[in-house]
Amino acid sequence: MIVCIAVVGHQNNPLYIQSFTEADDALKLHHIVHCSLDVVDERVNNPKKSGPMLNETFLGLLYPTENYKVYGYLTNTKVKFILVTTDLDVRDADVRNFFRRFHSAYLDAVSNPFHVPGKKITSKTFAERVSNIVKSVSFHTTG
Amino acid sequence: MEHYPEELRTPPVTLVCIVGHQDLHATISTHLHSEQPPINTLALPDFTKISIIDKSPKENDNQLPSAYTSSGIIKRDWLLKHRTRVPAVVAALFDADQLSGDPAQWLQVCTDLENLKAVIKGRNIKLVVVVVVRFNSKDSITEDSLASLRKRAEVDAKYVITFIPDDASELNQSLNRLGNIFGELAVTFYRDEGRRVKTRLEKKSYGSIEFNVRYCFKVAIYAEFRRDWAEALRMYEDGYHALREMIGTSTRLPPIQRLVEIKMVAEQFHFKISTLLLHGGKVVEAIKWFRQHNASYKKLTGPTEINFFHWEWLARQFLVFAELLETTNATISSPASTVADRTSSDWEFRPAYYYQLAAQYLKEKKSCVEIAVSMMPAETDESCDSIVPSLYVGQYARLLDLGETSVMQLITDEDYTLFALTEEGKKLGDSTEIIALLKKAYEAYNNLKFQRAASFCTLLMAKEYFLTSDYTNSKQHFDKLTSLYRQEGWVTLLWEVLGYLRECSRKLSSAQDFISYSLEMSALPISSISSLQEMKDCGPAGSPSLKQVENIHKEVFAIVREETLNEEGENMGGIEVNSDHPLHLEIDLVSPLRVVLLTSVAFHEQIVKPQAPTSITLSLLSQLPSPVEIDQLEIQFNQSECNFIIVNAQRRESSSISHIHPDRRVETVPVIQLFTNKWLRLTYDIKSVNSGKLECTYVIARIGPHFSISCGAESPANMHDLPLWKFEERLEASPTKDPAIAFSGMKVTQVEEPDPQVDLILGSTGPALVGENFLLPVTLTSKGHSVESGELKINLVDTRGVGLLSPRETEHTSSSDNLHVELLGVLCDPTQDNNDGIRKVQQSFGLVSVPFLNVGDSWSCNLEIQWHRPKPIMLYVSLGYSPSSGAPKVHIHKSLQIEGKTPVVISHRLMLPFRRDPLLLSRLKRSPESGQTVSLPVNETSILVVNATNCTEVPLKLLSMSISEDDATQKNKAKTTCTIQSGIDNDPTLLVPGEEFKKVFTVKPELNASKLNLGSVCLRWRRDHESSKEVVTKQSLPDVNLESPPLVITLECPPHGVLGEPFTYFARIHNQTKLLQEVKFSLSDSQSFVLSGPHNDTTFVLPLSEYILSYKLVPLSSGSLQLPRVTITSVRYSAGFQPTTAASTIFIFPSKPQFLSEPEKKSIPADQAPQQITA
Amino acid sequence: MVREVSESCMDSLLTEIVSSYCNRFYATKPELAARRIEAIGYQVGHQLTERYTIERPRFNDHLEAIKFICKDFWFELFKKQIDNLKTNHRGTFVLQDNKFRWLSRVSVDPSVEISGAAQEPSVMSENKSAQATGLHLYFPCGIIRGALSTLGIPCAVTADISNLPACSFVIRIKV
Amino acid sequence: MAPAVPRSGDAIFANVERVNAELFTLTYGAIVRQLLTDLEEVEEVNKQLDQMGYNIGIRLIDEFLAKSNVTRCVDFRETAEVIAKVGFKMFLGVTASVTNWDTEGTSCSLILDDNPLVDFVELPDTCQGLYYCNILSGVVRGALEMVSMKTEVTWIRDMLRGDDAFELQVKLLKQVPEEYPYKDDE
Repeated sequence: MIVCIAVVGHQNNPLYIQSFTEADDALKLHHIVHCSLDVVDERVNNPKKSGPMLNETFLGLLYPTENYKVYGYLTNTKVKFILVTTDLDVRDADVRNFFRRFHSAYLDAVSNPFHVPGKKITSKTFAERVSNIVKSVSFHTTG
Repeated sequence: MEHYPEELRTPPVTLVCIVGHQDLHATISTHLHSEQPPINTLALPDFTKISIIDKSPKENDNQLPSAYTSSGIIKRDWLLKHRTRVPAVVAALFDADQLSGDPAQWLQVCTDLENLKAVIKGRNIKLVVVVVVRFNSKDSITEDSLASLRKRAEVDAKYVITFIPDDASELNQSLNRLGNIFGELAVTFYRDEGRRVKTRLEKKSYGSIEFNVRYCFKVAIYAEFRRDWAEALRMYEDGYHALREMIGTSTRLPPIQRLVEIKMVAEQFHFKISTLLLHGGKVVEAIKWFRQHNASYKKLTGPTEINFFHWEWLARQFLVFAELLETTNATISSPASTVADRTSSDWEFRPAYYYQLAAQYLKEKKSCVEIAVSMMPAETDESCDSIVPSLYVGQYARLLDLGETSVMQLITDEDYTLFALTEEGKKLGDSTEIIALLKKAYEAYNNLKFQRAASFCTLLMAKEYFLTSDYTNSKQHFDKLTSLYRQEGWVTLLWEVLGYLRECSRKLSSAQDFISYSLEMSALPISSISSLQEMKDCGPAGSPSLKQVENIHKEVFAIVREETLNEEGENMGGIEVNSDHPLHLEIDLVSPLRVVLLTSVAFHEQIVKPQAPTSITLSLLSQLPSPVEIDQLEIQFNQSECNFIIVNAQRRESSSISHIHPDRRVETVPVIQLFTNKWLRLTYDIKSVNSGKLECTYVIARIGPHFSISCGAESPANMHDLPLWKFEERLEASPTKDPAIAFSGMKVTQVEEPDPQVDLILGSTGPALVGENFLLPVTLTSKGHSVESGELKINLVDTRGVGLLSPRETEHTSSSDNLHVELLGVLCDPTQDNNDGIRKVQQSFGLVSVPFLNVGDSWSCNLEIQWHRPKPIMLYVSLGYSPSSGAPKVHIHKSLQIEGKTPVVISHRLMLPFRRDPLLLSRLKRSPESGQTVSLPVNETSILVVNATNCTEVPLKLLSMSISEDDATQKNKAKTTCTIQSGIDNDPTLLVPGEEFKKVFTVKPELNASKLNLGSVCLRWRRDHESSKEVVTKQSLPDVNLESPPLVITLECPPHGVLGEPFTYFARIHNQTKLLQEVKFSLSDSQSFVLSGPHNDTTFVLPLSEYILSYKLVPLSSGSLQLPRVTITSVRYSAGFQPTTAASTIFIFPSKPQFLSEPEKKSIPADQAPQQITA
Repeated sequence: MVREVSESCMDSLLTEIVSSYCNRFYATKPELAARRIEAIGYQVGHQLTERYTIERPRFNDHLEAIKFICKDFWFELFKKQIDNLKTNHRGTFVLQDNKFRWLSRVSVDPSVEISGAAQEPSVMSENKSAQATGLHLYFPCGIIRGALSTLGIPCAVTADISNLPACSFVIRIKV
Repeated sequence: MAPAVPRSGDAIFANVERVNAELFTLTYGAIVRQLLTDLEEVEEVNKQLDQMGYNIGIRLIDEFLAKSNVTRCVDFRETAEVIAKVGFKMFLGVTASVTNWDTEGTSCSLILDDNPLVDFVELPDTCQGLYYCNILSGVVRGALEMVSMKTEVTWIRDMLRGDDAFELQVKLLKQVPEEYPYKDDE
């Protein structure tokens, strides 16, 4: 299941971060997300390392922790989405699909005139929409 | 890896044994060791020692019937044994002498061999016999003696070799021979051993699964001896899997110990496998393997009282693997592989990752230990002192001392647990180890430029330090983190760190830090994250929430206000602010506390007059969660006179008022209170004293008696570039209502200098005249200001801005005469001019100090300027002074354009003598109009008329006019070429504007030079009032040509005639040449006369003589009549000429007049009657 | 089916932004008005870019991004592409639109002056239309700047209308 | 001149130049936000939005009359209908419905279920009291004034404030047909 989803801005600043788990490891998840940015940077900064999926928005698995897997997505506008899930083997397709839906939710959120470019996303509608998406997806691979 | 015994860590090395002939052992063993692959040597000095490699000692205690000790997976010392005590080959060294000759010795050899064989038989160790012979006697060994030896040793021929130590090359050969044989035999030995065990495996002829595992291990080891890695790896893996099976099945030991044993063994297997994989460069496989190893054992924590063991074990797995990865430089794995399978990310190739997890599990272990210890029974019976590691890897037993032999007795899990725990107790704390691991991870991440992961490690380290209450270190580590989290706006992470820092500073009782951190924390934009659900373990500060923030806020202000807190009074430790410990915080543009107090200061005007009041708006903003009341604000400027203080009326009593400078300006406002994110805007008038920059530097807020925050003032204009929140969604109102000030307001303004209150008057009297010393009066009158240390600057500038030298003239050195206009000096009224301090005068610049002037006084001076050429110039005069001593200077500027005019125009005319006409050839040749460059006849007296016209608007007094020879001519003429006489010196005459003055001179060139310089006219004049000084104006006359005329005609006739009365009229033709001159002459008729005499004819005039034509004339009419004109033509020069008409006019009276000579003279106009004095 | 509104809505809105900012709020401070109008454009540019770049691989370099502005982005706004793109390969790009829609309406629209005059008497009345035109351009400039900086390319954008109705936007990328 | 029948809003909308609504929506949003930061007071923002709308209204009316063949709007009732059906449609591409007529027919409500202005918009807590769409009321007021109907336009319902629709109440204050400025426009 998805335990945390985050939107991270140009200067690696969190624009939105929400965890979907019992409280006590929320902070830990923040740390995980923060550390995963290192990998994103690495992937983007030396493309040769990331080979074929050079410009793809979907960055794939960033890093495994003991009990989580962390996936990344980098929009054309240099905004990063970070996904933390406890499902240990996941089909890329599912993750891509999730990110696609999440991205469009993000779009409408930043289209709100009261959202200031580059600042935190405080929209409640966005929050609701995200939690719906998160609820709806399940990464349980069918064998 | 140092956890593992040497023999396990390094690949096994073949062991051989040499016995006898001790002297050679060193040589041999070193040689063998350097072999490739190396061979270790077990050297026995003599055959008595061979029992060492004998099975017996341990074998028989195996024989000893003991149910429990028998079972185990791997013998602890098995590997060691095979590396140190069980050789693959034994070489027996005999001396050649022992073979040949003395039978006693031969006998000895045989017995030795027998014993040896007996020993090695059990282990089927291979045997080599070496015969040592001297080089010189190497042939002494006989075939048959060797053969007999071979028989004895029961080895085939090639294993009996000779060894020749005392010859370099021979020695080498022998050594190599030996080495090869050893190598060969060793391989066979290990192969056979391996095969032996393997067959058992294949035949499944092993009692229990333990043996299965053990055999796998052995086979693998033997394979390693032979460097057959593939085989080794295969066997290890089999063994590993078999072992994994046991977990469920085996029942041999009590569960805890069983698990422990299995893990220990598994660890060894795993280590071997990963090592082999990594050294084989199969990094990906190794990682996959590790992942699976970790997965299959991770869950097997065992019962709680002992599970710390599990975590320690797990941590070790990670640590060891990390070290292995690090040592194999293959860590930089091909990117392709990383991306190819998304399941393994780059991270798993990084040792850092494993170090970090190792640390994490070690932490886990630590906490488990703590729990276990807490549950441990207080009294520890010494029973566990006798517990020791048993023969088997991962097993422990109690050593029972039964007199001569001691027995390993199996122990219960309880005993074991107790034992393990006490062992733990003996070890030093894990924290240091954890920190060490984290440090490794941190460094590894840093090298990868993974700053965030690195910071995370730092965080963990800091926390560890904190737990071990090493606050200094802890604080130092936490401090490293803040900047990153601030910069990237990770509020939650920052919150946690600050929370710790706050506690650290509390523990270290550093008020400064404690307050700063607390303030920063409470100003954090919590609202943006408080939407999140409550978070646990966010460090000492607890979950970031509005309530929490407010508590911190409260606590801080309680401290600085020195109030006693009610319940949380005690938890603020040693932090106190009071008279002994006052506290002062600085906040600048980059300070994280900028959100706590932000002050923007804007002057309403960019430029202000001195003393004139201007408004300044002071805006304060705080992000603190609850309202903040400030006792007093002190506003500081670069001009400290302007500093002022704003006092909060509510807080008058606050002692901070007391130390206010008495003559400070103090404003009082009902209350100074800042509400979260709301600008407090105060506007005040402010007067500046001094001119120049006036800038607001600091705003100091005093809160409580001994706490103050000094805040660098900011300009609204610059605040767009430095938003308070880079990432927060916050409405940021502008500091001032007025958008203009908000947009361009500055904390600095320019104060102009006060208006001058002194008149500076340049009196100008008409145009200046070239040559004169023109005096220009400058007057300054002080009204309102007294003038101190005044200074007058004078500057002459060409009206067209160009310098006063015309470009052509500038090149040759600017001596005053090619300077057009010149400032000669400044004449000050001596009565006033007390101090003559500064007085610098240059050609176009002057600087004069002005004496002190009281209000109402005035002072004046004259500028003395001289023009050398007519030219308009600009005169700039500026006065700089200070109204009162020390006060800044005030400046007044005046300028005036002055025309420089030429006073007089001088012209001249040259005339020939009267009625005497020399034939000047040049004149004939030349075209009439250019008759100006005059040529004068030599030795003839001609006349020079000079006129001077006053072309100014003022009358001028003409003092004298004279002609002086230019010093130029003075030089080049040895003796005078001509004499110039002037008429009587006339007394000064006054010339009204436009009037012309004439003066006549006679010139008589004497020497026949081609040119003659007449010198220059020199006019002395002055303006027509006594005060003005006389001026000399010079103008040089043009040169004239000289020539001696060949012929000269002189007309002679009476000055006048009377009607009807005849008179004679001569025309003398002088021939001044040494030649005979033929001359034609003709006389034109005239109506007014009847005449007698030759009309026209040709005649010859003798050299240097004259020919005279004489006529008798009778006037027929009266008045001024033209005489009949004589025309002379010189044939030689084919030049004809006539006397001038003027010369040949005569006046005829109608009747004979009566008059005196006096009036007669008068009647003649000046120009026709030259006053003439002949030398 | 993408949602649409009448173009005159958009035009009236632009005209109104300009006139209210430079006639009502910041009548005496055109530079302030300009700043605000640019800011409005910036936000629009930012948001549009977020929308128009979804489902599109990331751009490798500045040129790709600029091309995106010239083609797809411009097309979304004006149903046409930029007509001419020049660059000095040192971070300066010139995008020319031969017939810039927003100007074609604005500069001829007399009501700018009228409403202006109506709001406040005779301040900066002369060449108002020129000034209005100038201020109108801060909006598209803002849009472009917003778009590019959202793509991670900080830059400064100015407009040049020396030869109307053509309008060229000069982009200077900050290094 | 024969009173031409008003053309249907759809027909006109199909023919006018149209632009991507996102651009329009976002631009309007940006304006509102900028006004909020510059004017600080929500009330002031409402006022300015209305003013802007008014200015737009008095301009748009020409285009409206020209394109819609509406020659004279003497009757308020009819006018309201035209605005709702034709006006909104030809400019915003949405139609409003007219309801809640009072007895003397001088006041009614224009109801918008769909409003391009508010796509993506979510009012922050700090901006309660803001009439986000206030520009619309201004437009209506301005336009009507040019056809010599002095009106008062107020918001009754606002979806951004949680209502189920946008309701704009138009109250006719006075009407001066004589001053009708558009005599005959050939």
